[in-house]
Amino acid sequence: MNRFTMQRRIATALLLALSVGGVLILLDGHNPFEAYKVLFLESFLNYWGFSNTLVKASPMLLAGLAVIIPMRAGVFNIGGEGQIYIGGLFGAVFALAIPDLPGLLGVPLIFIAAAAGGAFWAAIPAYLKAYRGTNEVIVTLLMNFIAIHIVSYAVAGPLLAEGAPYPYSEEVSDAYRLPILMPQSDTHAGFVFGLGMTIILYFWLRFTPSGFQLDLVGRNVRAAAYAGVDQKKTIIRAMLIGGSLAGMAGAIEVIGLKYRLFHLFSDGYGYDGIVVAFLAALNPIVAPLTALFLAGLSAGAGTMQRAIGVDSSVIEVVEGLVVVFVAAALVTPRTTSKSILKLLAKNLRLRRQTQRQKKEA
Amino acid sequence: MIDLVLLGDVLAVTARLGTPIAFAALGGVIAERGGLYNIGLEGQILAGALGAAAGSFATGSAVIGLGCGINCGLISGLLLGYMSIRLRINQLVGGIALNLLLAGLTAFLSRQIFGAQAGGARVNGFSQIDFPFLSDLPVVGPSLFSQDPLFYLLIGLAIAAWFWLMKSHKGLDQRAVGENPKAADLAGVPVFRMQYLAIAVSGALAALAGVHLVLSQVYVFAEGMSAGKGFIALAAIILGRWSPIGAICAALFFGFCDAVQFKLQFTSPEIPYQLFLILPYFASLIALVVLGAKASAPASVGLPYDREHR
Amino acid sequence: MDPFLKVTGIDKSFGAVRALHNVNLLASKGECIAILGENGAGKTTFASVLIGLYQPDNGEIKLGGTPVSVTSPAKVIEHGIGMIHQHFSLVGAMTAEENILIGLPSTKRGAEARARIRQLCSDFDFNVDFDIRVTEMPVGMKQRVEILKALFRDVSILILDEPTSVLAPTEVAPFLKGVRKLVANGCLVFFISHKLDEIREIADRVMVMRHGRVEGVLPVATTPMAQMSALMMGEKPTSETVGMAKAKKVRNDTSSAPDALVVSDVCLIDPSGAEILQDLTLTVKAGEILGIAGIDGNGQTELSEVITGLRRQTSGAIHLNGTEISSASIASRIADGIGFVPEDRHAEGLVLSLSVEENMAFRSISEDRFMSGGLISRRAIHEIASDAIAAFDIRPSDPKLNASALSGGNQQKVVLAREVARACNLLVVVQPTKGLDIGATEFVQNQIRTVAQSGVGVLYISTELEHVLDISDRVAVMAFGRITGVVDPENTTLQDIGLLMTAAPEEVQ
Amino acid sequence: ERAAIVMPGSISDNGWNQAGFEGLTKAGEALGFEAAFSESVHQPEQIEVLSDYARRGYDLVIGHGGEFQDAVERVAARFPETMFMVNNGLGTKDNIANADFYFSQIAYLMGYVAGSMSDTGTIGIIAAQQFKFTTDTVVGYEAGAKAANPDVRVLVTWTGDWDDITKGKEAALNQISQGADVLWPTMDSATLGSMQAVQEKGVYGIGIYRDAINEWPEILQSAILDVRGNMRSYLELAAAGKLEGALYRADMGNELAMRIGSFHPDIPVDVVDEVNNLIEAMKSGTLVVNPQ
Ligand SMILES: Nc1ncnc2c1ncn2[C@@H]1O[C@H](COP(=O)(O)OP(=O)(O)OP(=O)(O)O)[C@@H](O)[C@H]1O
Ligand SMILES: Nc1ncnc2c1ncn2[C@@H]1O[C@H](COP(=O)(O)OP(=O)(O)OP(=O)(O)O)[C@@H](O)[C@H]1O
Ligand SMILES: [Mg+2]
Ligand SMILES: [Mg+2]
Repeated sequence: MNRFTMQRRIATALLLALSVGGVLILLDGHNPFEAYKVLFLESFLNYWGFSNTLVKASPMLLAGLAVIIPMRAGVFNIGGEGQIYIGGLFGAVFALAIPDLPGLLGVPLIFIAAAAGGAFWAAIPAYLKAYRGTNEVIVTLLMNFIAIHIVSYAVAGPLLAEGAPYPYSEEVSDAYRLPILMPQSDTHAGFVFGLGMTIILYFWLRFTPSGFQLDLVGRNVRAAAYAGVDQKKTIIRAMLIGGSLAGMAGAIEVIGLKYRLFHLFSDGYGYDGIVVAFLAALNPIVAPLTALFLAGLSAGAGTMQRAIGVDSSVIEVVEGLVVVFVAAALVTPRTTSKSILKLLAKNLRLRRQTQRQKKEA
Repeated sequence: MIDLVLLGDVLAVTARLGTPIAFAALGGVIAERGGLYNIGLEGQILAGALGAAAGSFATGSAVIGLGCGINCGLISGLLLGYMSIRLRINQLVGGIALNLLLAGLTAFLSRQIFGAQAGGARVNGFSQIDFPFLSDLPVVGPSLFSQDPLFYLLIGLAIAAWFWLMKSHKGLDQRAVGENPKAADLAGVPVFRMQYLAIAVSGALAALAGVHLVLSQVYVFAEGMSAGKGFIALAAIILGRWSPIGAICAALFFGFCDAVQFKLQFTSPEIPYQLFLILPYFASLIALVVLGAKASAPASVGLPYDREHR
Repeated sequence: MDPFLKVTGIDKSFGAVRALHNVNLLASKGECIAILGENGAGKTTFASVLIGLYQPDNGEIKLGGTPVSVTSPAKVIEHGIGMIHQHFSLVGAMTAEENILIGLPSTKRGAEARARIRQLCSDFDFNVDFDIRVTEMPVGMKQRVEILKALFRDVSILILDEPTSVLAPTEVAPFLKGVRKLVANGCLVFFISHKLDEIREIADRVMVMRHGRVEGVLPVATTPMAQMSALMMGEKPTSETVGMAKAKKVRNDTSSAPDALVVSDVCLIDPSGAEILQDLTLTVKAGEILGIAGIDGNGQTELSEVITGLRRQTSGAIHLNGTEISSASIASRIADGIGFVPEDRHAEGLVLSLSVEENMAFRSISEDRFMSGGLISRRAIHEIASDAIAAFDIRPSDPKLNASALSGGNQQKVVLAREVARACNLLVVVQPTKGLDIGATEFVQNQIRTVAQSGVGVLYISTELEHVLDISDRVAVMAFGRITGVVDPENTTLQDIGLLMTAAPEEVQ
Repeated sequence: ERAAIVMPGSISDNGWNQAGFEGLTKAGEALGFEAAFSESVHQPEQIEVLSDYARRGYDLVIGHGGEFQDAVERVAARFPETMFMVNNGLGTKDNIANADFYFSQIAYLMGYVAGSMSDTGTIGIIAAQQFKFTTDTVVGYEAGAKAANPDVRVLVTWTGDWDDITKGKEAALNQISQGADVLWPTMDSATLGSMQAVQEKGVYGIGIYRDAINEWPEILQSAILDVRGNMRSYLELAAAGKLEGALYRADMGNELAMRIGSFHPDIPVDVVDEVNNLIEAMKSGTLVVNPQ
């Protein structure tokens, strides 16, 4: 599959998605062109839009990596969402409990605490999977719900800020807040951190024996065993890494964006991570791109409502369509369009033949 | 005696809360046994719910609502099938995107059909069927013999699905497709047709969950009314070890825990309520560990089949 | 008279690889056509087109004079075409019976069907366990199920893709007899094999393929073997290659060499309580090739796994060069220089979704030759793999290609190339020549001999008795998890070995 | 003048969000505002959405719910020219106004009605999540019920979900099976489910946000938290340029924003009179309900 056809295919797919969505926007009483102008301009091409995209892309990227690494070891981590929550909780508790360290010391420690939280939450399904053969999909999924309720309890109970109108914790101290990269916006350093992680993980998978062997386990367990790789340890290692990544995404939401621990502070980023991971074909180095795509789509879609007034339900449809069609464009080896073209050509030839025969007759 | 009444009550609630999850889980089992993930259950529940509400709203007939709901599920299933089978989109991405799409589409359509007062438009639904004498039995009476027709449909479908998968010839073919599509293909099983059939039926079953919500439980459509049941159903599939009966038991177990957690909230108001909300998830987890659900998924589930790839 | 099957102008490409190039063939009922060709010549691809698995880019297939559309196996099966696949197409989670019944019309799946399956089984003298799932079966039994599956469907065209590659010698003869009976009853049989003697025994005509083209379709009876080989290999005069190989065969005198491998009193009891290995004792000297002969499923596979660490013995000890490794991990045994060619290349020998070069390296990625500066050197992997590809004549020769795209024989060569290069103390090979063409088989045997001559002990496990006798310095015969005898291959008869192979457990001391 | 409202849930939830949406659009029409809204805005997007409206030049940006308090404070600091408002928030700044309800006060009245009308001596309240608005409501409800009947038992259920209708229904059925015969569901969409249970089981309900007896004849009385009216009152100020960074708290004295609905015909006259007396006492300050 060469690059040109791939680009063309993505473009075709986007066009298709947008025209189907356009009809709905039209039904909703708005001008689709105007709406789409906003969608693109305000996700990547304008300062504020791009900043919004980056803010969203950062947890999505880390959550994506948190799916990719375990998946490369054959473990399906649906638990990114729960790991984000527990990571955020651990990070916030640390930040609130020890509020007066210098930032250069405190922030890394908060990250470590959050990573430990996420890893702890991932260790349970990992252990069950490795040593008891329990299906990790269901364990991680169930643990997401549990984690959300735990944070809900924590911020409504022991961590509740003095006089808060809604369940949230006290603010973390100024020293712990991630630096803002784009002035006047909320673009914190989270995405850059994610990029760093991406590069480290990419090189780890590709250029170190332990990374390479992790990948082996995911591709063929028996062959990995034959190569002397301990499947159990690998599973645990992969999940711990995945959990840490998701946990750090939680910390970034707390000390980068909200400065407090909130009830429901992650908006399904753990699940977005699944889309990010698979759109990137489980290649870490591609994940920043797919995370940016998904985040941009979501940021741009939001502005369609604010700038034009498109109904949010229509926006969801457009988002779903774009994801479907882009996913299709990325994987389909033989496009439907190609076979349709073939059919058309055949028909044309046939018709010309029959016409010629008629003329001759 | 009081405890028996309480138990009977809990069981009745179990059946009500568990039925939609069970429908969706059954749908998931059918799809996964044919080698396809159906992560779109959540969206398909909504599609079924909207179809049922719209059908019943327009005609005043619950049966027509049922038909409309099932059809919406069939269509959404085929859509997912086209994405997974033909386009070979990653089935998880496709399913998640379908959920997004259907959440939006059902909200949009419901605002068009019912107007802004979406939640308000009540529709006709099914009323419960009381079996004479049987429904008066203590404990099991209200839960087994005093339910709405869809509950009995669920039981019937579960048995039918079990028979189809485990006893019928075509069911063997379908399981073969889920395990090793190439082997099935080479043995003459029409793999793609089988998969389209499985995913369409799966969508219809998930839609029945939505139909149950609307026509047997609350008689209105509300945006996002699936409220995560499709995801719980995914867990029930695994807990039920990919067996139709097992999945339904798992779903009902989940409903049971939910029913119990409501009861427990009253007896111990001093305990944080989140602890009770966690209970169904926690209990399922424990059940999974205790039962040692080692059974693994159909070997080829989630892998798009490409004939010429080897 | 129109021929029964007429194939014209079939082309098939996979990306840049032209697997079939203008293939034409006429065949009639009651005929057995062998297909001969090097690894990667396109034999399996041709069969896959006939069966409807691959869509040809061009060409036409006529059956009884009418063109048939071979767009899916289901449609082809309706025309009465069946196939036994080179790589099993079985559902692991199902039993033999279920596997045989998949896809059949309901009318053919009743109780009589079950009786017929068992009848067929005894007709062919096949030992098949109907109670276990396919995953639990030894390879040979899987092969028998695969065969039964095709035979059970009354077919008018039957394609056999290397059906005997893991059958025990005792099973081959009845199987060939059964196939001949089918031919006599009017069935058209395609017989893909690398074994010239089998071809000679069973085929009427042989279709020789090379690089995707048909080089000729010749009557078997009047064509000398050398001519077939010559066609198959192109210019290369094969008799010379074969002769060279034979000439090379020198016995190693290893009587004074140190012991490379000592297996003493090893028992293996599986979870169900069955004794798979019973007090098994053997010694391989450095530089010696010890052959293990035996009928498939008598514990050979498990023996190889115990030695290489994939399984842990219940009791007994294993020493490598005098050091006990009985409970060493697989990784440490790999580091100790034990090379291992496992029986099933798809299940464990290869990672099909990785490239050929990565497959050449994955078993010992942290070895110095693949690393530089503490990191994996992709360049080193590429170079080492390219060299091995050239040495083993692996085709297509692109090291970046996925292993799954290679033909079966070429995949086997990848595994061999890797393990032969790795083994510096002991090489354990199981069915090493499975699916290799004649040239490649000779080449591999030579490689193994070279390894042995460099002082490595070799344990050569195979069900192909002739190969075992041909290559080994000593031959141990296994039956029921024990060594029933150790013989000198020069001075022993096939009958003797046959007796040892079937020795009842109580007869063994 | 341009005003925008940012809501945490769907505008068709029959509850808090729908009330906010309608409040702004209706008032906007009447007062000549250009009104914009964003629905279903979740935690991580709050800052983005609020600042986007401010940047687009909206004069008044409303965060609809206490969960917006923090985000509004962040954004308001960045846009000193824009006026912000939090519905149900806490605390004010120069350009942050706060519109709040005296929840426990009206809840007290509801509790009083419920307590008086219960035959079984058991009443219930169903809420989604614990935080200031809901806990105030529960406490006021309990106090009112005790005032009517010191022996009353008040069941409290937390469903954890504002919109899950089935859960709302199950929670209500559950309370009914525990003997409750007057129920007050205070969620959004999920309220619908609870009211169906009330209807099916033939017990009484209490309404919230609007005069719910119009939709459900089983409603004894409704706590009309008229977000519309409340917003109308402060939007009028905004239109006149008089909106300040102050707390605009609606209590029973502000009928436009907070009042009770119609009495169910079953309610005896003495209870009606007593409720009216309580209201007067609240207005005059002789009855102070806690938490304030
Ligand atoms: N490789 C493929 N990937 C996805 N879908 C396919 C593929 N091949 C065929 N299909 C489609 O799947 C459907 C069922 O195909 P199947 O092979 O099971 O039956 P068929 O009899 O060959 O179909 P048809 O009648 O269209 O020739 C058909 O619509 C077919 O076009
Ligand atoms: N599905 C496929 N994808 C890519 N390449 C393929 C595919 N099938 C076959 N090929 C290529 O086509 C050529 C012919 O392969 P084929 O399997 O037909 O060989 P063969 O004659 O059966 O060899 P062997 O004796 O080793 O089994 C090989 O080069 C192989 O790599
Ligand atoms: Mg082949
Ligand atoms: Mg071969």
